[in-house]
Amino acid sequence: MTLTTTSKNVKEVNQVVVRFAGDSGDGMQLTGSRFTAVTSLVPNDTATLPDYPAEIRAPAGTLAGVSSFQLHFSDHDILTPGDKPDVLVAMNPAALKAHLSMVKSGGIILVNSDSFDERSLGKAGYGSNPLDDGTVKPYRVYEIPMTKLTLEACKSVGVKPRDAERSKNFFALGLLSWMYTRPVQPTIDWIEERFASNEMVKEANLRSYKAGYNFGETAEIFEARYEVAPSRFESGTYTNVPGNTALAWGLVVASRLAKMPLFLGSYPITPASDILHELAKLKNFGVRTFQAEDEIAGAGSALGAAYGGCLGVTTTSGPGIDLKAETIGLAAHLELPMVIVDIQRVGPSTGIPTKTEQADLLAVVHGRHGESPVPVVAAMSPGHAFDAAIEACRIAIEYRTPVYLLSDGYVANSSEPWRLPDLDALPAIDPHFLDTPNHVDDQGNASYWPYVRDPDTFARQWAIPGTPGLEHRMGGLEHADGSGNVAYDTLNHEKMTQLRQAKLDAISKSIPLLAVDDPDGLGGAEVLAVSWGSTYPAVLAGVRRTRKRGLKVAMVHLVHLNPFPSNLGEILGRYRKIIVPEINMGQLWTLIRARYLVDAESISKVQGIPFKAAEIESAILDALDKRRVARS
Amino acid sequence: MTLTTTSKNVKEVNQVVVRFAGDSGDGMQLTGSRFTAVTSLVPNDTATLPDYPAEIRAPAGTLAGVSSFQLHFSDHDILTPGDKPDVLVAMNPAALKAHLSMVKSGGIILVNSDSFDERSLGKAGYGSNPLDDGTVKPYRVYEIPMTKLTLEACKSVGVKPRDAERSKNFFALGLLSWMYTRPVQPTIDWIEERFASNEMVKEANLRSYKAGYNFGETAEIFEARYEVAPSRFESGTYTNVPGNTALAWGLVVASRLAKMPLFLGSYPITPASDILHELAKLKNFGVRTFQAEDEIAGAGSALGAAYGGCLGVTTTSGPGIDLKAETIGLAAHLELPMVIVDIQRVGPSTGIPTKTEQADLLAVVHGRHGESPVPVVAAMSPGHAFDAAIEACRIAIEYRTPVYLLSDGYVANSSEPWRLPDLDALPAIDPHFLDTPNHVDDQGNASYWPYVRDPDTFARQWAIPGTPGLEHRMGGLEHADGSGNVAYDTLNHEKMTQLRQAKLDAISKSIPLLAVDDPDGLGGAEVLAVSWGSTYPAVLAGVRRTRKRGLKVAMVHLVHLNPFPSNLGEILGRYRKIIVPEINMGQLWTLIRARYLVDAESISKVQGIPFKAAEIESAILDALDKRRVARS
Amino acid sequence: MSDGVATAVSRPDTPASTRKDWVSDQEVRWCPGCGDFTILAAMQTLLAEMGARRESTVFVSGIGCSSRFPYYMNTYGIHSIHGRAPAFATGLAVARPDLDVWVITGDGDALSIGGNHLIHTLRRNVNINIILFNNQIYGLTKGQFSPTSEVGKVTKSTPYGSLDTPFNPVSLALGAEATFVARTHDMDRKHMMEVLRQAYDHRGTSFVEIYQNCNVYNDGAFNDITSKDRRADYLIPLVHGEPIRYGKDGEFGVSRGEDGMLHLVKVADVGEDALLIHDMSLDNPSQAFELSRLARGPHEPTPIGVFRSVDCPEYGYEVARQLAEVEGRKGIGDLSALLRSSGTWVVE
Amino acid sequence: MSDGVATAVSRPDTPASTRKDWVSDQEVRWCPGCGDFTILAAMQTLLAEMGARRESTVFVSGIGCSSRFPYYMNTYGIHSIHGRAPAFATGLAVARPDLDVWVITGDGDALSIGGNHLIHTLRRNVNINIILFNNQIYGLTKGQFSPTSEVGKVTKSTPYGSLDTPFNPVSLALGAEATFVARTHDMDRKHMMEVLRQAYDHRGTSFVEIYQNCNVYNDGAFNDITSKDRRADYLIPLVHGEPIRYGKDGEFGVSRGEDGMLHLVKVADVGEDALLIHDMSLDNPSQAFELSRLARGPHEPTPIGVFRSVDCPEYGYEVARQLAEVEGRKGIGDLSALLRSSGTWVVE
Ligand SMILES: Cc1ncc(C[n+]2csc(CCOP(=O)(O)OP(=O)(O)O)c2C)c(N)n1
Ligand SMILES: Cc1ncc(C[n+]2csc(CCOP(=O)(O)OP(=O)(O)O)c2C)c(N)n1
Ligand code: SF4
Ligand code: SF4
Ligand SMILES: [Mg+2]
Ligand SMILES: [Mg+2]
Repeated sequence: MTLTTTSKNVKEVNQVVVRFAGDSGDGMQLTGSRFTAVTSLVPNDTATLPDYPAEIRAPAGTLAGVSSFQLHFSDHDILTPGDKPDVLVAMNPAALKAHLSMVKSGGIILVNSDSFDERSLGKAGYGSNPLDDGTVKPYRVYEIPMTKLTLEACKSVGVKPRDAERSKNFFALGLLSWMYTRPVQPTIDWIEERFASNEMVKEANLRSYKAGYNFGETAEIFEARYEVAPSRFESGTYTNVPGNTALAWGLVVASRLAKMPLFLGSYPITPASDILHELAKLKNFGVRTFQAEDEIAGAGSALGAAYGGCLGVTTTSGPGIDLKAETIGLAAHLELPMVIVDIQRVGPSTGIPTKTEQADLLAVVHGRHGESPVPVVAAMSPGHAFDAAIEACRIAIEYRTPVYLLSDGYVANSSEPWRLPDLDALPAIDPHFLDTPNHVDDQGNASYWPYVRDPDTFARQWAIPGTPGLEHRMGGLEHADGSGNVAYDTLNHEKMTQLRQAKLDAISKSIPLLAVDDPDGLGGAEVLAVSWGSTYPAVLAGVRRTRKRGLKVAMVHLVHLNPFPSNLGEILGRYRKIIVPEINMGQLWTLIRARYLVDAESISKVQGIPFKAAEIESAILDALDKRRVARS
Repeated sequence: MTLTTTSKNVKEVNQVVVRFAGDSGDGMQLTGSRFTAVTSLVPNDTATLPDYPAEIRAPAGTLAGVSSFQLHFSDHDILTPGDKPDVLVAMNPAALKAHLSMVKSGGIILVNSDSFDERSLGKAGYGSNPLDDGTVKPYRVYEIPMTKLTLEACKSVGVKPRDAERSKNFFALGLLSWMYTRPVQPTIDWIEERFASNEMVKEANLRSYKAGYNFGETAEIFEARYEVAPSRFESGTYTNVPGNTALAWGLVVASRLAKMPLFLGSYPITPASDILHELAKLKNFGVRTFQAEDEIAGAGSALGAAYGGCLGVTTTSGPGIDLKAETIGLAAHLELPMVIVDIQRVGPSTGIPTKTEQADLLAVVHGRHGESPVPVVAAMSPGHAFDAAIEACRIAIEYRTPVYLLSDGYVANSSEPWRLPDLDALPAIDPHFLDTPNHVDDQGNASYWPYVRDPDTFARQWAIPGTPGLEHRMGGLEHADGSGNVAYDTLNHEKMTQLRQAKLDAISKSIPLLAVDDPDGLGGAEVLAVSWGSTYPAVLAGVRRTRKRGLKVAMVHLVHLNPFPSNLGEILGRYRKIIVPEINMGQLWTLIRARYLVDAESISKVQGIPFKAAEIESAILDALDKRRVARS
Repeated sequence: MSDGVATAVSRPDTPASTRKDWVSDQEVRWCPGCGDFTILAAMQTLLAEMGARRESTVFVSGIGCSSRFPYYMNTYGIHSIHGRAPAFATGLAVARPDLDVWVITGDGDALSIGGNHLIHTLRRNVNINIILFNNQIYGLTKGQFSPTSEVGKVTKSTPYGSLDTPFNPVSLALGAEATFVARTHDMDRKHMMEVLRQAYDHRGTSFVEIYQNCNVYNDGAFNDITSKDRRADYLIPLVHGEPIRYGKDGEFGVSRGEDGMLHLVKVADVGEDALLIHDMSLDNPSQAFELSRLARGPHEPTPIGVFRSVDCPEYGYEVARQLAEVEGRKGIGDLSALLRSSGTWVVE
Repeated sequence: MSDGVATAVSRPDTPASTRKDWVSDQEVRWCPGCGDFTILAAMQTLLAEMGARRESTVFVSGIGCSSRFPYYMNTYGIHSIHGRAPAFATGLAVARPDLDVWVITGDGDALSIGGNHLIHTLRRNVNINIILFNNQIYGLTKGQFSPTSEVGKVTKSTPYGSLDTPFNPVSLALGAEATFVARTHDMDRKHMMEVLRQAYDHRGTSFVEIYQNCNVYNDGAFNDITSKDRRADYLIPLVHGEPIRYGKDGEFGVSRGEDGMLHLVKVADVGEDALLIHDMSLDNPSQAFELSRLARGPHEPTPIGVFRSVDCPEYGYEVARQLAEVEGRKGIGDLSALLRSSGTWVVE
């Protein structure tokens, strides 16, 4: 079987949003990410939104079992996975039911008509067949017997029908590849490599893929194919990785930049586990991964390794953040570097582990007993997770402090084209290990004092075990600055408390000044939108939309949540109207109000999913209206 | 030996501040609390400040080993243990060295001159004898050979000299009792009862006490005795208890008020352990105390008992607060009542366990992952710990929520005259356990839905195990309101998040409106001082001092830190200048700024000791000056 | 105010129940073929058979596939947080001795994050039945090695093989002073029910390890022991009072050798009389411990059954007894006297 | 950028040290008479004797009186947080196999809050020496009962007596797969030093329980075993390769009886040949476990010495081996290739 392409009508479009949906067992995540991969090769710009069901597989065919993957691709710079799909691929009735209402009216729906039997309809909770009863009227529906066609295609391969059926996602992939004129060879190569060890499965997948492709070509039911012209990208080498992978790579790179071996102490938890999985593969990068007995030991072992001079990292999600608090307090008190990665998910308590949220910000800023300031950095997109990881490590090492690195389920699992950085251009991180005494006592003996500080950065001079003559003791009891000896006197404690805070203030100075995106010059716009973490793409997209309407809208994005960049206060002071959209009940908003006393408005969404550009757009419009009303 | 009292010159004074100081082994805490007890009987008003050294006994005679107890007593209503002692009793050179600088100039110093030998002077770090070298010149010093006199007094008792020496604190107590004309018989009775089981020790203590008393009477070195007239107290029965005891009693009373047996799950930690010790004695009040393997199990077991219908309580200090966070998040999510008592101490990390601080406020308000609002109540004085405990239990039970009850090392260990409440007048707390179904399903079957709510309070209807027909499942996964079934849909999560917050808003309405103490009527004063927890007495004392100077100063005290009383915003809005003194870096200050956008000023002290009235006074003066400067 | 001490909820006679009465209205969501299903069925059948009461039965779990169990039982149930079920259950059981409290947990939940609560619950002997679904893997988080996974295990978090020596849950429990320790597996409903019945009857903490197949992430881990064809040669049944023997024709057995240690033997070699008679009621846990060491993992002949069952003071009962004793001695606490206990003075 | 993997710090020849070299400048702050003093002295003397290096020795502790130990050692030291020293030490030992890592802990620190880290460290066999100062009480918090206190203990938190069955630390460690388990006491410096020396020499986790007298809150808890006059009748010395016997004239011993179990016997009754020869190197921990059950507490004749010492893969070494192996196979990781490993495309 070969792939022939006729001269069928090809329409040029600027952007498309496709959503693949099916049962958890249908391989939709795989289909989606393959489609993304070849789309990146065009190259189109892409943004994705994988959506998993709860952790345990729900009964096949039910709504709870539906898994989906949304891809937005275009010929221009895009930001979000798209608000509403142009195309929905529904592998069964439950998938249709779960996602139909999201599809743009007039949008395309491709269904696997073989799966619309009575039993499956019942499982999905359909009383009658939606394909017949008018439910899908507002859409352009293509009913395709994907199961049958897949079985057909695999007939001569020799696989059992049950196994052959498993290939039907490749049929769907083939069909979509045809519809959107995606490159074909890379997928064929990929199938051949991936399934090399199982000839029959490989063959079945290949044939199904081609069958899908050819079906588009030959079946006289599609009016047109679509083409999305290559997007203009900055020149460079690109890859497409999920945020968790980029974050893991950032840690490895930071380890090299600092010449400190990476030690990861971690306990598995969704959606952070993939960082552990990723790093566990990288033993030839000198990476030690330690799957601890719990989150406390994950953090404790990382701190122990850090004490030994490693780059100590621990990864987790919300419940683990609670458990690590006491250890992080110790790290802050000892003034040892380490990085705590929090891939935020829906809380409180176990919440919804597979959905995204930004509601751990206040917990990482304030969630330790005593006065225990700890820096916080947040990743804003899958690719940025790489940079954020390096920045967190830089602060940790240079200032000898634990640093929280926040990401979330959305950044972790979605992907975007990411231009590879020039590794050689990345600045080194120097731990400045001390190997000679820094103190002379009354008797003239040289020794090491662990809390002798740089007068500007307040970073202490750091010696690690194994260094002769620099033996010293440290601990969680309050200690004297300089010597580090246990000290219970009252004024010393106040001094130490202020010093620990002063270090954060010094870090603030090391952060580049915030740049406001305001086409009308600083303070020119009528409203300022403040984003942090994964709200970035939606906020920017929403801001762009309102600008297209001719409105004056500015935007600023925060990577550093504690301390804030030193000019944040000044920036906020320039705008009368400020909105802070967050996937929480207003946590950054709370911090900003407390710090700068600005009457910002919180735009809150707590639904386990990211903002849509349209939601931000309308929030901005509302904000401007309100202002007008208030003035009149 | 009898006690005779001559007509020696007796001077009337209004108030006295006495500080007993000695080695940890010298029994200063006992001496101080006995002196307090008899002083309460006068009755004078009293306020105390015990100050322990670090947990492990330091080498005898060193500065680190000094233990002290300060008592302020007066003929009028007083608030703080006093800023500077009028009298210092120093049992050894280290005690003198540690406390001399605090004594009022011209104040009285009583030293045990026997302990000023070369060795002891050396241990205290004195190069020369301060009694001879002019160090104590500014004071009225009485050198008394207490050791010798004590040994003398005990000679015929038959105790070994080493043991007899141990009684010298009773000598000091006797002497002070004479000086301040304290009642004698109660102490004699107390000694007889307390040491009933050891005849020789009893006798030694009795004789030493009397010897001290008689020494004052007969030695011709004291110009005068002092008398402090009885203070006017509201009529009633009074006792003198440390805050931890009052808090424990409050929990027991709440348990009776709610007819829910008390279950305490706790892990020992300074300075919270005494609550466990106190409650462990009260088995005949149906109190179950469970010393758990750690703080997590302490909280977990309390939550399990609460689920079973008990009043579940867990007690701890800072490090334990970190560890309990995940469990409290579960409690908030399940909507089960429990009380988490935090006796705050100096942090971060292990910090200074025996010193006081208020720096866990932000941790209890914000220190859990996800959006997880939990009410917070704080005790303002030893006696108030009783009321605060009942209030925390009331909110927990009536609203089905965990509640943090904050106290601190100062409230926990100090004591004050406390008028016993009329127990019969305390309002009952009704858990309203459900025992009949509250839901009928489609098939007409009656069942119990755990998340059916009161429309006003948002409290859910609560059924406990053992109730036939009301079996149900709950858990930490997000669930549907009403049925409580696991629910992953996006809008439900948002609704539940809002409901959990709405419950706090409802609690806010149940809190009595805040009353401002403003002699010039609400908004009349030039400055408002906001206190919370143990800053209350110092802030009030400081405010009174400034009022005496003719300044217009208002004060408001917060018992509820989350949610705030509903009229707090309005009150704050009435004052241009607001100060918030805290034993932290400004935690309530942060919450108030964020919530009400008021430009309050933080008065921060982080020295492990409470504010002095004078510090508040000068902070208020500063604040007013600043305003004047700003205006001119 | 009255005394306020809770009294046990009265138990009206309820009609005998059937398995269906114990099935909740929630759809069971495990992967098709998961061993958890058969354990669920065994539990539901057993509770009906034993005449347990739904209203006084509570299932408490942590987090994991296995920990979803309470949702499927038509009883009181709590799906708590990872590893903490024993702590929650201890508070509940001590506060409410009238309840039957079960803890359902996994090898990660019980032995990794929850290890400390487990061993402390065991030593205290609180009246709880702890059922550990051991599938030697983290199921819910999609397949990392667990504290019972064999050395060298290749998983997502150990692509080059794990290095951690696993726990033997039976040895660990015995080292932690457990009074009831048993092992069963998900392919023999009758045996499971018998072991669970004994666990239920035991006063104090019962600890039951169930070899449970996770057919998605660790399929066949216990095949040697559970599969019909190999079972006879790998499963050593422990029957109280009976000689320990196994093999298709009982041709193998366990015997104490000259060296004083237990060995797997051919019955023909040593004679029937030399076989060890299993005694689960020995006060000294050493022999039970030794039995737990016969197999280093489920690929060697492995004892299945009740290793130890001894009668010791039950914690909740002791707590209640102490309360009653003090109350008997001092009388029901008088609040007014309590508040006056440090001495008082009266101001008129 | 270069590879960046840490290399062991080179160890220059240092001159032989004396005890004084191991004494830090901090004043020792335990109560006069506390057993901790003699342990400190034993440790300082031993390290000097063994030619250990100060710069590559690290003491890690949790919180407790005993946990102040690192402050007094003139080495690297960390006084961490309650119960977590084994976790901290694991990270350190795995990251830095060139160091000698000691954990100093108490019965509360190690067995109460830290129980889970302890048992996991033991099963992994990380190269750490864990020295547990067992005084059967919480010293630092001024006297609550601990997980090793005997039932019925009257303390501040149990005025009517404790109800919790204590752990036997040796049994627990053996149940947790420990490879080196020993017990010694604070009144015999020579024995302490000998046991600590063996712990130091052992590759993997060494677990040493030291009976330590807290003369303030639990004075005399081990008097039967430690006091000169009773020691002979209560202390059963375990000496590898020797028959186990005790008593002033060696008149008592340990022997395996007809019932297959170990018993305390009169040598005269059973004959010398019937005495059990102690073998700490048995692969099977069962006999060591059985020895740990001879005494139910320190008021019965109690074995003191090394119960078990076997050679097993050491965790940190295995981690390093796996790293080297993968690096050998794949070459030192190439960052640029890593970033390209998911496929790339180039935009000109
Ligand atoms: C505090 C915390 N840490 C980690 C997790 C993630 N988590 C959930 S279940 C689980 C382990 C599941 O393994 P197991 O207990 O063996 O249960 P199984 O799924 O195999 O039945 C983990 C690591 C969590 N929910 N909470
Ligand atoms: C998280 C935490 N919980 C509780 C404490 C209080 N605490 C300090 S040491 C200790 C127990 C000490 O007992 P042990 O470990 O036996 O040491 P010892 O003092 O007897 O040597 C406790 C409960 C703490 N510091 N941190
Ligand atoms: S992942 Fe494994 S243990 Fe979990 S439900 Fe599926 S088969 Fe069962
Ligand atoms: S309290 Fe006990 S263990 Fe602690 S230092 Fe004093 S004697 Fe030693
Ligand atoms: Mg498992
Ligand atoms: Mg101890």
